[in-house]
Amino acid sequence: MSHQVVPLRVYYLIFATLILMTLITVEVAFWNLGLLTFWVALGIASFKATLVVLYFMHVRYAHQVVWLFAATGFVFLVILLVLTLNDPLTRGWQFQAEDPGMSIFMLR
Amino acid sequence: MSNTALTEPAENYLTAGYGLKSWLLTTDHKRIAILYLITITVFFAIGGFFAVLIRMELLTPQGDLVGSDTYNKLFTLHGLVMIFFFLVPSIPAVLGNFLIPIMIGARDLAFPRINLLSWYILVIGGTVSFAVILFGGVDTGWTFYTPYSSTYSKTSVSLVAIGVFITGFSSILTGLNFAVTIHKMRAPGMTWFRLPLFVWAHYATSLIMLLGTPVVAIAILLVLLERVFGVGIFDPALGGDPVLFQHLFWFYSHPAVYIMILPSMGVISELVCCFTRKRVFGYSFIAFSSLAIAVLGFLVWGHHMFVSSQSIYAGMVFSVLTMLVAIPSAIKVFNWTATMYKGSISYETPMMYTFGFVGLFAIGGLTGLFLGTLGVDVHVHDTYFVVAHFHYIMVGGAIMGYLGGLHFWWPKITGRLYNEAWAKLSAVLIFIGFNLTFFPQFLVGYLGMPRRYHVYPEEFQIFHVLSTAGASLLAVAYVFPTFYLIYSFFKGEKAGANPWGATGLEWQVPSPPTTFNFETTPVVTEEAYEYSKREAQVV
Amino acid sequence: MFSDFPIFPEVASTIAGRVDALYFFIAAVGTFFFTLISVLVLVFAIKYRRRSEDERPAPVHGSLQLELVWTIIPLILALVMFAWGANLYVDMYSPPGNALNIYVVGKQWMWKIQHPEGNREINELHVPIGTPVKLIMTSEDVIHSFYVPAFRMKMDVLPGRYTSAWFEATKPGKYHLFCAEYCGTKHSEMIGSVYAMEPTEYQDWLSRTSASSASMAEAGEELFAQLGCPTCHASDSGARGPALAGLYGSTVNLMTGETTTADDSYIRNSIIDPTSQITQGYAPLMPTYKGQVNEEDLLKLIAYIKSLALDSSHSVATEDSTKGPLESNE
Amino acid sequence: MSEAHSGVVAHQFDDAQQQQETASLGMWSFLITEVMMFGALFTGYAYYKTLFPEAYFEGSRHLDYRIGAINTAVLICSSLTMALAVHAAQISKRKATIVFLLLTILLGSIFLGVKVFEYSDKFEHNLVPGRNFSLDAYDETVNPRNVELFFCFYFIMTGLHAAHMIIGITILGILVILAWRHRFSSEYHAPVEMTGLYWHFVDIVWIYLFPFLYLIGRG
Repeated sequence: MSHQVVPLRVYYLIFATLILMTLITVEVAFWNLGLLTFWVALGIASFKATLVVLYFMHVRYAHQVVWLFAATGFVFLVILLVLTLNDPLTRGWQFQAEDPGMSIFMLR
Repeated sequence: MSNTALTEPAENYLTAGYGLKSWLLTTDHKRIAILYLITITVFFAIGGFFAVLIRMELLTPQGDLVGSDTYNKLFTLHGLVMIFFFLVPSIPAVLGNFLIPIMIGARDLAFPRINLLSWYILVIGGTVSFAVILFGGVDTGWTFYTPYSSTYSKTSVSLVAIGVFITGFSSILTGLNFAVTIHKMRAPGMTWFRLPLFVWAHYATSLIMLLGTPVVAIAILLVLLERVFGVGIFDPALGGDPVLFQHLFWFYSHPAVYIMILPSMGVISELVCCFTRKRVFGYSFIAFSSLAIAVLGFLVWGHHMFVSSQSIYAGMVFSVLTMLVAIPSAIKVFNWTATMYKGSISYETPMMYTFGFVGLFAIGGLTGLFLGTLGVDVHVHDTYFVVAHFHYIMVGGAIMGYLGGLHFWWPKITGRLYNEAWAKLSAVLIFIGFNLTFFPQFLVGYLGMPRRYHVYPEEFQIFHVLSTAGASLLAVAYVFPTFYLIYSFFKGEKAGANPWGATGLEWQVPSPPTTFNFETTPVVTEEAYEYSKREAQVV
Repeated sequence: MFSDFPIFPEVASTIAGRVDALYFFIAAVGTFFFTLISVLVLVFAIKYRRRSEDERPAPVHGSLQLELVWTIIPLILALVMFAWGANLYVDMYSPPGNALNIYVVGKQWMWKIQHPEGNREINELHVPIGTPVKLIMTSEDVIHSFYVPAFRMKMDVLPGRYTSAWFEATKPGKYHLFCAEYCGTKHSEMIGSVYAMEPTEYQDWLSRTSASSASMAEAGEELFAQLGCPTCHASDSGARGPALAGLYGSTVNLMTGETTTADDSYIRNSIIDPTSQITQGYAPLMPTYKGQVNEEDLLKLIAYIKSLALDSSHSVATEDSTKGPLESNE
Repeated sequence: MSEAHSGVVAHQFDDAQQQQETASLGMWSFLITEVMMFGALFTGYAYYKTLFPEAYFEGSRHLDYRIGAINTAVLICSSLTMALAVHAAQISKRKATIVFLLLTILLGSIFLGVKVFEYSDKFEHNLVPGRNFSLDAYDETVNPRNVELFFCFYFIMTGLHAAHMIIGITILGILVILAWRHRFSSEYHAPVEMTGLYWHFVDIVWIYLFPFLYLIGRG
């Protein structure tokens, strides 16, 4: 835990950014970006979350162990998401069967 | 620490209070460990009773002892009790709870009240789950596969789901407590690389408990919601996909296997060093392989789903990752073996369990390769081959480690010595009984006998007869320790602080330890397992 | 009582021998390592047993070379197993184009099987040897798993979705068929037999048992008429629904702008849940037939629509369900 | 955590600093489990979004994004007041601590009030999964069953989030009482800090929930 007192203006600055990003994310949602829409929304949300973690939750000023713990949660969440979605995203993939020797390398 | 012989203190943690209240409201990690010991022994007996009924039923192919509904409830309850209420808490909650603070030179765990709370949660979760027996049992298998569990089963799935959900929090809080304790409560000089490997193993275990348990809690909660409110989450008739449940379930339940085996590996690392009187071979490799197992263990769950209609590509990813997780386990086994090289090996009971563990775990681990290999797993998936494999890991591995550890630290816990002859006899009987029970199951599994079968084709009978014979021996052998250990608690010879001549802070405090473990905070100045520097010091 | 029991399963499909070969390879590697460890432990335990209480062996701190050796060698062996197994796995789930399609419906607690010629069986499956057989499977209730140990073949059978697997039997005989995924009370009685027979015998069997039935496609055509489908799906242009001739196996442009292949699952989905995949240029008018048709009816309709593919230039020759198994093999 | 409430150093710790660092690490461990708990739901959400994207877009269009945006703003404000409460506690400003804690409670309650309004609106329009789920007007290309799936995740995720809010508000109430009784100072304010971490975490969950639930399929 930090004994360092974060200056108030940092809090206000972060707050203003968060509100601004909320407005932007609403605005961007109405642009037709195709597949990008989702990634932009995810990017903005992650940016906001990072600000909250670093400044409101004081991780920016905290001991390394806290960094480690915060990162661990994030990394395992990504593992859960990526390896689970790995299945439905690739269900349509077909593998060539005629040439057994090469079969695992070829996509049809 | 000085090596002065310890005089017996006026009061130890066992004599610090006698009333029921002094036990039920205790925050002493050692007393809580005893509470856990009693609780999980009861759970083990119940789960074992179900196993005996299962084995008796399978003696004949016809299914004549119990009906198919009863049989299905028996294997479900056997799995549920053994996994959630015995194996997951076993070594961490009993031995870990008792030893981690002492091993790292702390007066208690970081959060003693949370520690007591997790015991109560386990008891409440257990009570709720066992209440289903009164309400007609549950027949989904411990895996709760949807849509059978969420829509079709007519048994008390909801109640047991609540029980398991509650129990999950016991595990989470234990993991939280251990992880924080190991980070923050180490005595001066107790650096990470001076920690006993038992502590490293528990650190890795608590990581899995923290990260995996919430996911299975949510998976089970979703089943409960689907069942109670009829909303479609997993049932295709309601718009969902049952395969999602399998993903969420195995995300926890595969790493849960490592919750069971990692602490056992930690115990074996201690025992090998003590009974060879040598520093462990490749300390940092064993320590990091624990962490590697914990992390890689989260990447392989899909190998339970090779025939589930998961995409072929996903199957390949999970298969190659499964191959990777085999490596750290192999590293550990080789390092233990190398530790024995040029050692001074004695054959006391804990070492007998160590030999047993290495043999059985090797078989269990190597047969895992068949299951991680895509082409072969298609054939052996959901057969007795799988049953045999995970019993080799979870009974042959985890319980051998648990019993070995219990025998090793029993003099520390109770201050008394048990009868060595009886203990050796039961160790040998457990080893023989275990192999007789489960080795035939590999054969009948490759023949194609599916698991969870109440009646089966006649040509498989001989394997089941062998298995049941082994199980009878195993059941008797498991009862022995209950008697001689309890006897020793009252009548056993006084043990002294360090009956094995072992290193480690826990052997430098009196047996049984005092309530706050150390009179003054110890300062650690040497590596773990410095047996060569130590005088022959059996106290 | 135990005079006659097997210790190794029968090898009765083209894939079975390949699975066994990999099995023996892993078993050999496993046995080697198990023996190595056991012998070392036993030798050390005896050779270095404690001879006096004062013994203090010299510490050995470890050896990086040794650690690398026993990390890298097992890793290489494990990766060999992976590659070998993955190769096998792909072949196990990629049916050859000329496979004979047989339809399987699992329900608590029986297997209902239908041949393209219309012959139906319960808990029995008759197949010719020397012909690849593709099973197209679905479940009416919970998850089941179609398992024939002698063929080393297993696939889960899911409700609401088609899964498929294939095998080519090589040896005539009667083999076990098991449900391998726990499915409730009588899970262990959801068993049956697979009869692999010479192709001529299989033809005999087909004609012997086809007393009642029209072929699946014919039954599907009848059902198609009964349900009133031709009202919209007539072949003339200007019909309200898309024409179905040549549909199977073709690429469909959806209203959403996506494209999809008209396979079994697509057709099933279009009947049960018509609005989910509307073809471009058509209005979402079709009502759902959920509840009016069961899984078996669905399979008949699919067989009929498949048979229509033959008439069209779009047709994919490999998916040919109306030919007999012998013809398709030639 | 709970061990630190008494304001004295508990027997297992050497000093106040060790106690504080331990409490902080305990809270972070707890937050990791929370991440995984919500993570499992996000995984389920993403899994079905992969399989049925159009149905998800349809479902999302049945939610009022303006309400979601207002609630997001309310929650961000409450995070600010929470941060200010921690700040005030760090520099021993008792009155400011109490005021900011009360403001946080107020903003949290506004959030929940809006949520109650939103839920009852869904009940009225038969958008609650279960027996009576029906869509009155929708894009005909999607399966209503899959839209129902979207609403399942909508209710479970926002419901679990709201449950966390209620727990948070309760704890904040206790903190107000403790602060009233002069229990916190610049030396000892761990409970305020720990609650702050929890509150900000709940805020982060909503930061993700908002675009995922309210803003997809609008472009």
